[in-house]
Amino acid sequence: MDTVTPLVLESVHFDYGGDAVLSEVSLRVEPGEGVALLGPNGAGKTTLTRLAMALRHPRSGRVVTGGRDTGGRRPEDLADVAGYLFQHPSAQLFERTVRAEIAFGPGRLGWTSGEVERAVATVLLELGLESLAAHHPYDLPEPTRRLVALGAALVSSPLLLLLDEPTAGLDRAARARVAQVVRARRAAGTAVLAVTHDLGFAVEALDRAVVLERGRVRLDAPLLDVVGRDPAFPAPPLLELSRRLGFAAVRPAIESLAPLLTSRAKFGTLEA
Amino acid sequence: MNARLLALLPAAIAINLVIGGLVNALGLPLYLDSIGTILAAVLAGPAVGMLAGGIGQVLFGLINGYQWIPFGLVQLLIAALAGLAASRAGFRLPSSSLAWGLLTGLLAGALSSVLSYVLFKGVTATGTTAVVTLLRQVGWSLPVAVTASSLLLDLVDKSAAFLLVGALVRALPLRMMGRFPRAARAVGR
Amino acid sequence: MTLAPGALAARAHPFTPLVVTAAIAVAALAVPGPGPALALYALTLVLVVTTGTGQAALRALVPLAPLWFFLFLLHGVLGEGGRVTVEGISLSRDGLALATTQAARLGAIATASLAMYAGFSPSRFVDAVAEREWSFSVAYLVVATLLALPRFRARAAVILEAQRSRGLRLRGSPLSRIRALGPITFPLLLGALAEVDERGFALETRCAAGSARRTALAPPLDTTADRLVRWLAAGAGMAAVAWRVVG
Amino acid sequence: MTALAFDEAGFTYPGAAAPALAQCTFAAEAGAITWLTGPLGAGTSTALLLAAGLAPRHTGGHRSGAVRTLGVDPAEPGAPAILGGRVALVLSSPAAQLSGIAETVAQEVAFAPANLGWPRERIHSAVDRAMEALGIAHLAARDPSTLSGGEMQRVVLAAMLVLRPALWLLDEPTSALDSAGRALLHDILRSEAARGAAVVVASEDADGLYAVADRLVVLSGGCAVLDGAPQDLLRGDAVWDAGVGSTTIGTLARVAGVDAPRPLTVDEGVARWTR
Repeated sequence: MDTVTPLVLESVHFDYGGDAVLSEVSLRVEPGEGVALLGPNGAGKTTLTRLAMALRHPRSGRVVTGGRDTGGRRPEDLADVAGYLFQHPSAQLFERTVRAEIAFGPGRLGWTSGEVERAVATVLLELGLESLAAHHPYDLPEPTRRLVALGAALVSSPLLLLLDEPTAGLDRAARARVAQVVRARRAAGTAVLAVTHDLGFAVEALDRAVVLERGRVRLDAPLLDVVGRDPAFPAPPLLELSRRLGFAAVRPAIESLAPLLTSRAKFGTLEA
Repeated sequence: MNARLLALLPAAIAINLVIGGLVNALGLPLYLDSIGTILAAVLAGPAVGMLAGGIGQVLFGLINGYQWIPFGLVQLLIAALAGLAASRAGFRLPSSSLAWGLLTGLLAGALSSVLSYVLFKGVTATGTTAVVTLLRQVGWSLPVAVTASSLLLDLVDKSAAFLLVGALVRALPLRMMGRFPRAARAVGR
Repeated sequence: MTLAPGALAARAHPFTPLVVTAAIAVAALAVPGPGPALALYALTLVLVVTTGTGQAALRALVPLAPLWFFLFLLHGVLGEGGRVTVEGISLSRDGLALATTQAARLGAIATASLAMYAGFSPSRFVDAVAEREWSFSVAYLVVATLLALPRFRARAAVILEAQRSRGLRLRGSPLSRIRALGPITFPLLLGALAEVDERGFALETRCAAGSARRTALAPPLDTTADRLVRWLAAGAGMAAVAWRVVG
Repeated sequence: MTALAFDEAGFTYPGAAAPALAQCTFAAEAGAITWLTGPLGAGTSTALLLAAGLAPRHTGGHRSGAVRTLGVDPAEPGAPAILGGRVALVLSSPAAQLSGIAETVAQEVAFAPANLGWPRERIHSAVDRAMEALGIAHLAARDPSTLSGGEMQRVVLAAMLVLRPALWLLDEPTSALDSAGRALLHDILRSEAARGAAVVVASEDADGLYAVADRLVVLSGGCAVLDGAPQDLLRGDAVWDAGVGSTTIGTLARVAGVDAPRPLTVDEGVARWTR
């Protein structure tokens, strides 16, 4: 089980019947890795995640998700190994309560009701949605509703999480929550591949950058070598601050920077 | 017409025209092409439902040929019955939704069989016509075959549509329920 | 809705194809017997080719093919009355005539309406309505729905993808398929309703429901030829009805 | 001049147990950018809908207290005719705000002026100017529904700017915009305020707005609890007590135990922590 690579793409080509959308794309994502898929609009980022979920199939090359070649497989055949967060939660929300909405996926996978219940309870706790479990998703504010959709992608504990703009339209609290959950899931071995324009979220939650441009991988490097170094990806405030203060090796997140700043302040006081 | 209706109606009509393709993925003998009409009638009254059904049929004709325009009458009938059902809390329970769906299917089927026989000589949508052909082959007369197949398919289709709308409206989020006071009455609240 | 810019159908005033199509539909219902019906279908084909919407004639075959097939089967093969034998198949003589008449009628109507759709320009239609100071609401509903269709189709496709990604199987037992109806239809319905508020707010802010007269941004030219064609078409339609009533 | 005034205004949505807004008093001046914020569900969106008259006219529900928008009560039956074209409303999801009948971006921007019956020549020149201002002139012939979220939001802004409204009401207008789009929006809001329009923007984007807004009004539990200069308020503790928070650096400073007044920007942070 621990030897399965969550996602492998081998010289993948794809088009929607016109110009090439992806050409010669090869990529491996290992367990626990967090990959930010970056690049301009129309570079093929979302298409790549769709291939990984078997929503589309490559013209040539191979896509292997959770150890299963997507050739001849349908998305429902991968639902137990991969979770997909669509850009708009309205694509999937239909149940009358948050709890039922999150429980829908595992129910399709043949889990026992006890297993479903436990998994749902874990996700509700993780996302801070316990007190809202009985609400209708559409009665919640938009950012919270997006968290519900994320919960539905997380609940089956997939080997691979595919997230399409997971922080779009989120408020700051929800964004911090998503970053925290992504980190926790990665620590437990889940691989995460996120299409995102939100570099602040990316540097908080992920650590590898794959930059697509016109369907090709332009760059595959540690995220912190790209953000703030490549002019296309300006440093978000926390990263800029930590670099200017000389904390190059620290994750640019509030909870990791704050203790350092506190001790520096104390140290400063002692010295004075 | 107020801005709210200008926002609601295109959505209801588009649902009528698009939902068939969605349901088709399940391979069930359903069209549900009146679900937007029913929803509009439940949320905003029978007149709005009729507008949705009528304009929807005109646009369906524009895209698929105007031979189907006369079936707009069936849409108007469905809107009227859905509106009536809503005003009598007909969507309160699955069983009551089903009862109104069966009644609507019966009347809609009767009306379409008349249209189908008089205007189309019994040849209309592929599914219905296949049943007609089958019944003719076993010796039923054309008018009887047309009536029987229209009734059969409309009973199934309208029951499913009413059941689905009932389930949807009973589970409507509080916020939307507040925006559409008629919906609350339709489910007996 | 792809049309050569120079095509007659693209230059005509938006109301002209509307009247012509209506006239063809009325005439099609009125014409008696296979001969006149086939003649009307032929006339319609000539019309769509000369106005640059000939492709519609081909596209109309998609809805027409099953109709024609069943007409032949139901009336030609299974019809009653005197019989003829063609290539070893026994066919009903009256049934064949009836099937041909009906097939040609449907052919004319379907071809004419699809040709009108091919030439339909939403913005020119809105401008034409605005210029006559007719109801903007009705024009709005027609055009807004037509333009919303691709968006709704795309949304329906994404819903299927999203639910299948969660493990929903579309091809199981009949019972499981019936159970799948909610998960695939409710997101479309709820999503559409959730948008109504915001769309309504935006439309009111942008004065769509106001009482002021709307300005036609680029009013379509209504030429003498357009008017002449409309009167001729209306006349021909009425003549066909009169022929049916009198003859 | 006061463009928008809430006086003990309250609002309860139909069927809701608790009011969304309760005895809320604040005002927005012409020529200034008023930034409205609050924790999730504090009633900022509701306040904008009340100001536009859309609540209760569209939503149903019950309003109490007084609201004056450009000198009239927006809930009056005659208000839409008076306020039509003078109040701009921009919401967060651009796709839902498109007219639905425009085949090109130029038609989209011309939608409201055409509805108001402006003469054609005036419409065309105003549309060109608005598209220019938003940097979307090159998209004029594109189908608006095929644009990216950021481009679409610029179209929506142009479609309001074209009216030269006296009052702007914006609800989380930046959530579909990238950083360049945000900067452009802030420029537009500044120049609109300079022209004399009142701008009210509900947003939780403190990093973007602290330097742009003239005034910050914080709503909490449905009523205005703080009202002052954003630079002052965001450095202190009161915004935290109200459940709002500060800029990213301001938040970091608070978590790191820095006492008020706290740094708000990277530069201020570097200065504070490199002593």
